[in-house]
Amino acid sequence: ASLGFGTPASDNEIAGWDIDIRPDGMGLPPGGGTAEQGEPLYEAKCAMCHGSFGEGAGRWPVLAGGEGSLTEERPEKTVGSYWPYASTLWDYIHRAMPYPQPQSLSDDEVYKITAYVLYLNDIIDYDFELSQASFAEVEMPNQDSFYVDDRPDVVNARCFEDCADPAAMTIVGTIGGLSPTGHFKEDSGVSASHYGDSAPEASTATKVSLSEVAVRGQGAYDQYCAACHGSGVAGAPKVGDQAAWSGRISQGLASLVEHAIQGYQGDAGYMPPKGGFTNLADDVVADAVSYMAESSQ
Amino acid sequence: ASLGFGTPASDNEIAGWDIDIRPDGMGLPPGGGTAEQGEPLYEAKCAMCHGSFGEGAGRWPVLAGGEGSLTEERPEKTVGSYWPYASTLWDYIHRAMPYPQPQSLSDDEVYKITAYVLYLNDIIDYDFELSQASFAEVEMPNQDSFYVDDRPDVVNARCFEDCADPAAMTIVGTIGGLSPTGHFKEDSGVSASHYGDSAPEASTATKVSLSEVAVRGQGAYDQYCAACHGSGVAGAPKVGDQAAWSGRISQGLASLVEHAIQGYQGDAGYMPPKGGFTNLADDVVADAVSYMAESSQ
Amino acid sequence: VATAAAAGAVTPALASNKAPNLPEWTKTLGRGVVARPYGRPSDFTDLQRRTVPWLTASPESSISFSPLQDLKGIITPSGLHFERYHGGIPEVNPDEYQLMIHGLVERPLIFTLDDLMRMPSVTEIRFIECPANGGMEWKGAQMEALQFTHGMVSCSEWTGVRLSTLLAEVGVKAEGKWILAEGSDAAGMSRSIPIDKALDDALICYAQNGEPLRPEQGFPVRLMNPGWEGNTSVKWLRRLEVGDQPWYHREETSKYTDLMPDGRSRKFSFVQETNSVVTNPCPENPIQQKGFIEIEGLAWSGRGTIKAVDLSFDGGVTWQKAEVKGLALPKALTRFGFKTQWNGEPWLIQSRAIDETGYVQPTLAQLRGERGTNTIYHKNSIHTWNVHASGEVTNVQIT
Amino acid sequence: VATAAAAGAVTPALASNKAPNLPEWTKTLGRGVVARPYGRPSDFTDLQRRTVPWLTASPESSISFSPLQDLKGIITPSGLHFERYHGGIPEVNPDEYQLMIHGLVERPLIFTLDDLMRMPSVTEIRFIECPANGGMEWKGAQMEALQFTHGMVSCSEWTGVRLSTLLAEVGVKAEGKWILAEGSDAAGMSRSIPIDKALDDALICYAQNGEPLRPEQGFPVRLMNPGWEGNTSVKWLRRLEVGDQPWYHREETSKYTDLMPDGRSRKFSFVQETNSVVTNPCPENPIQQKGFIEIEGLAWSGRGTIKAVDLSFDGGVTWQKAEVKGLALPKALTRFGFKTQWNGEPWLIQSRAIDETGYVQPTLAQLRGERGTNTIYHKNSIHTWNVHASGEVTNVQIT
Ligand code: HEC
Ligand code: HEC
Ligand SMILES: [Ca+2]
Ligand SMILES: [Ca+2]
Ligand SMILES: [Ca+2]
Ligand SMILES: [Ca+2]
Ligand SMILES: [Ca+2]
Ligand SMILES: [Ca+2]
Ligand SMILES: [Co+2]
Ligand SMILES: [Co+2]
Repeated sequence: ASLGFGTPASDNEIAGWDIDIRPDGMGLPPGGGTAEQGEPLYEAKCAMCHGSFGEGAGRWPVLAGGEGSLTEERPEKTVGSYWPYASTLWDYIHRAMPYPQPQSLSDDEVYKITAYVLYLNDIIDYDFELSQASFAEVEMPNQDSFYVDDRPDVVNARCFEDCADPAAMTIVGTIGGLSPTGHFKEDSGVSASHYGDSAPEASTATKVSLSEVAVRGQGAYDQYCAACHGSGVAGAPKVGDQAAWSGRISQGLASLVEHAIQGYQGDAGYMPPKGGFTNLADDVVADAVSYMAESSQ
Repeated sequence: ASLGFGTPASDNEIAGWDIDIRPDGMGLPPGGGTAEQGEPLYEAKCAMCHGSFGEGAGRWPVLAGGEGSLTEERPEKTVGSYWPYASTLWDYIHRAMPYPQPQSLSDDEVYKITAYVLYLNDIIDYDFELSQASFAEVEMPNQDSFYVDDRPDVVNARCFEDCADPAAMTIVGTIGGLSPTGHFKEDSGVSASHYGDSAPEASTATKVSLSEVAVRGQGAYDQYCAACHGSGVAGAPKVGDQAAWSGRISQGLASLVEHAIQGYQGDAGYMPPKGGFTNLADDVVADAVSYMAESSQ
Repeated sequence: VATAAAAGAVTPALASNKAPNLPEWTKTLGRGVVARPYGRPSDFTDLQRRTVPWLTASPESSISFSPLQDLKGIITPSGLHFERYHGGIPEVNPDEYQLMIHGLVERPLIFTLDDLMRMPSVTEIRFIECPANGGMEWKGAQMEALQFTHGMVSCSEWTGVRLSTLLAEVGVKAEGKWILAEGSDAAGMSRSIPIDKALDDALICYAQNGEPLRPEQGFPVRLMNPGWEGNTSVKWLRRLEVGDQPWYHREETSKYTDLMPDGRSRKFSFVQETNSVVTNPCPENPIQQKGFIEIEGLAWSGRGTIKAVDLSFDGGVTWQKAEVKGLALPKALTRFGFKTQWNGEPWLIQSRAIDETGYVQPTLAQLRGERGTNTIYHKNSIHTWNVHASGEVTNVQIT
Repeated sequence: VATAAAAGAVTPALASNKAPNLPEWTKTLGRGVVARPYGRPSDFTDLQRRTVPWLTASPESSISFSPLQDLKGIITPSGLHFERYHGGIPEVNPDEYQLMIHGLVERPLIFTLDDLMRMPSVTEIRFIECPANGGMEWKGAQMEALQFTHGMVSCSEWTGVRLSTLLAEVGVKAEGKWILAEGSDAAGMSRSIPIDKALDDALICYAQNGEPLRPEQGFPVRLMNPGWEGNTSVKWLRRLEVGDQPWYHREETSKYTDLMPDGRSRKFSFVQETNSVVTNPCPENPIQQKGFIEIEGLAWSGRGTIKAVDLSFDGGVTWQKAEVKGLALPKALTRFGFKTQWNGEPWLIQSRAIDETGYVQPTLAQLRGERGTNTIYHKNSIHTWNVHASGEVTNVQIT
């Protein structure tokens, strides 16, 4: 039944792209590592977003905790409380993390960091050597809680008369403040394609004396830089910390901007090019640097 | 059966928009005029495109001639040779001409110019007064040659075998040079959305020494200005005519450009704003002026 | 499976983005949501409408063609709908938009855009075709590309209110037999429409492919006469006058009438008869490899639904039935296909469409025999592509 | 009927472009053809996708919503298709594009874009919906606009090659029961697809609404699993691996599983069950005038064709049958309408869709009763709009 399209995929070509890992261990490469080895890697590459204990910085995902919460009012679904297989963690960290530098980790690094995230979830010990061979020993607490879709689970009737009791109906409206409505209210001053800038997450307090450029840079800072420079993880100079910034500012803005765009290895830590968000335009990064510098004087 | 939408159209509102004319004279306004009165108007407003005798300048439409050509190899369909009703001419000149200034003519002007075009087609005399009353007297030569669509006129059979004689088939390809093909030949250098710039109509020969701006202006000149300034109709200074241009050029380019954009009444004739093409951007007009001036030095 | 680039190490530029390499775009974040609140095609593509400047004296009264050679399915993206103007694209302010209906009616009315959009709506997928489509080929093959031989047809999902619904609002008097439709463009485009069409399937449209009409297609409101010559579907519609007879305006006398060999002319030749063309292969899509090929093409009929399409590979000597693919809707583009092998043999490939009335698309010889070569419009004859041994495809006529 | 402006005389600015005045755009030529070789909407319109930034930590992994309140018919313009990324939009070079199929197959193969486009093609109008559509409303009404309550669904005409055709090329081994589909985006998006779906109606798509896929929808190639949660229709598809069991990747364990009140979770909950919503009136389209109104809305089912839609004006006490308008295609948005009068009375308006399997869209109480409020995905319950005496419309829930 072959139409004759396509060219044979060589073993080498397949090997380069075949990155997936399965619960039965298929796909796991040689190598290995412990949580202990993973800790400094996690601190340097993950903690700025996911928190040193996997608790999640800001709105970035929480990776640990939540055991026993799945039947509660606000369940916390984490690697430990929810994920059925440890292979998923290896696969996902390897394919998609760190978020701005996917597929940048070596296999050993993935073993180590995976071990550390499992350790943060009390699933393995600090010195347990995670490897092809030992992977099968890892047991995930929630593994047996998944069942295959059994919908339709609800049967409604096509009733036409007296289908509900009007006296028993309670009409509940929306919770004010959360809803994006600006775009259909004239002159609301809300920009048309974005809403909720006033929503849950508060941004770093703005100094009154910021330049126009710095004001323009605040949005990018909040979005792309605050994960590290808001908390100071991984050696990042924290915004507002005048001591950490004065020496840097005295180098001149041009040099700061260059470092931010090109990345550099400093004494305190490593700054990845554009903080890893290499899709950002240079001038967006430059504006954000102005914001950070002016806010730290 | 009314849904209740719409608001009543007042007589005044209808009168403003109800511009159509029918063969039975419905819609013809009061007023009138002769070909004699129409001649100067036609020369000033129409001849640059349609030619002084209705012969058509360049590729602009031909308005007169072609009698008896309808059964020939290359029929010429004009007002005289083809149009069934004179009312169509009044209606069309009034609604759509002059091309760049539609609906700018007064009713009397339309009567006069219509009379003149009919006169150019030997349909009425030079001093025939065209008016509401006399319109019915005008007879169009081709009036009785139209019949209502009687298709399907051709019946093909859904034959599957031996449907044509292979021996009797002649395969005729395209006539080279006319066909736009550049866009699907790599590196043909043909701009993607326009073809045939090398086609039938030759543009004014380019002086070797033109400035960059002038070169840029040539396209707009060919398209929008050449109708008048290529032939010199209606008092337009002809491109290449150094005598007609030297005085103008000495005023300075800025003044030429201003006149071209704003329009002005000169000694030799009237230059409408942007030659009537008010949809053109100012800098397009300015470029064309440079081209004209540099080509006339 | 390891890319060992430690943070900070310089990754050497990849030889290519193909396997076994991981492509660049896998290793960096792309742009986020609403980077483009209203999207546009990939910069790697360049489908576009194209024109032939020497066809007309001025681009404001001219035509551009849809790139049929690159389109799939039956919907023409709105940005690629063919264009036809007689005085350029008016920039109509929808807040000042008015549709006036008057003449032989009980209640002359003016409708705002809001009025129209609040009335009962209808949505239909229908083609629009310029009756001059293919008209450059009456005397001989001229155009070396499908875009130019057949690109004056496009197909969209149109939404609007039935003209009959509007006519019920104003109350047409018994003497009302024709309707003048008039545009608000610089050409004041005007056509006389028989009342039967107006009461049948004519639509007053305000949306195309789900969104407001594009300016090129008459924003904010156009008339749509399904299956009829495109020119009757007056764009930027401002006025409908009901009358007892046609107006015989310039676009239904000087133009859009069909000159016959005897010197007489057809008038009110509204319907776009059954037509079809092969889109793969075609001059823009030569055959690049021997072996399997799916011949594809488009068929359409202004009289209704396409019922069948046949294919000939030998210039019309023998024919085989093609498959109608996907939706076959009345007065809509309809895609057909035929799976076969090409082994380098020359083909004279033709398609022949049959519609629900049983009408069979005619040959060029039949059409010329009846109508001569000076009729400009309504050239719906079977088209021939010459597939050369090289796979190259050229436009030919068989006489 | 005379506008007496002699050439050269200054025409005074018009009070307005409305009758009896001739509008400005009637008196000057507009732009000519190919002013825009690829068109775009009128500057007077501003339909757009919109996002809610606080929903996600980063716009590169976020969602934007289609403006359902402004759309007509069933086709979503490609520029307004909802967006969902997990690592932003990759800029894939189509010349370097490759689709690898390997695993439990006889012949692992790599296909170029050209290969795929030369294979037998299929075109179908189908919706894509994010299973999180409406998910913000499990615990209570949150969103004050239709665009945000239901805008994670769009509908397009998709063209591509059946996955079954590709699988025939590689030859699936008997043990092959699942297929891992993997994207080339920064998220390396991956989902396990059962072989039955792959052999049924899954498509490998390269065109949307007639033209190449938009970057936002996976240019140059995506998987399309009609009727299934959008996330399974992997975009920027680079690899398909055939295996004997599912992969349980992050997007089918951590995400896109449905937590039930007993702490257990549904997995592989692929199908998007029957859903519907009223689009007129809605918060963005309040009722502006008493009198005639056509209630309109959209219905869809991942299990097949919409057979009927009912409407309630009293919060579900009594129901009436609405009309299915235009095309009712399997796994496609389907428009319904209901013509009535509004005289200022408050309405609690609801729609209830029924699909070809007989499934009746459930109430919110039924869904919550079975699934609790922590399940995030697959909230397809009957939706309520509260129409106030002023004509204003707000989002409410009836408990
Ligand atoms: C700049 C921020 C950032 C950094 C740095 C980062 N992540 Fe993430 N992480 C994210 C985002 C955003 C997501 C969710 C992506 C999505 O929506 O698909 C995520 C998701 C995850 C998840 C899945 C969470 C869930 O519940 O499904 C894991 C596990 C994870 N990251 C681990 C890591 C590890 C390990 C590292 C370091 C090697 C890392 N991340 C670095 C932002 C980050
Ligand atoms: C700048 C060029 C230009 C000027 C000036 C101009 N026209 Fe035209 N005329 C055209 C074009 C272009 C068309 C064809 C428009 C179309 O394609 O619909 C046309 C069409 C016509 C036609 C219809 C021809 C046919 O065969 O259908 C008539 C009659 C006509 N013009 C008369 C006039 C008169 C009378 C004037 C002056 C009052 C005038 N024109 C001024 C360009 C011009
Ligand atoms: Ca694998
Ligand atoms: Ca009238
Ligand atoms: Ca790796
Ligand atoms: Ca041909
Ligand atoms: Ca007048
Ligand atoms: Ca609700
Ligand atoms: Co005709
Ligand atoms: Co699900």
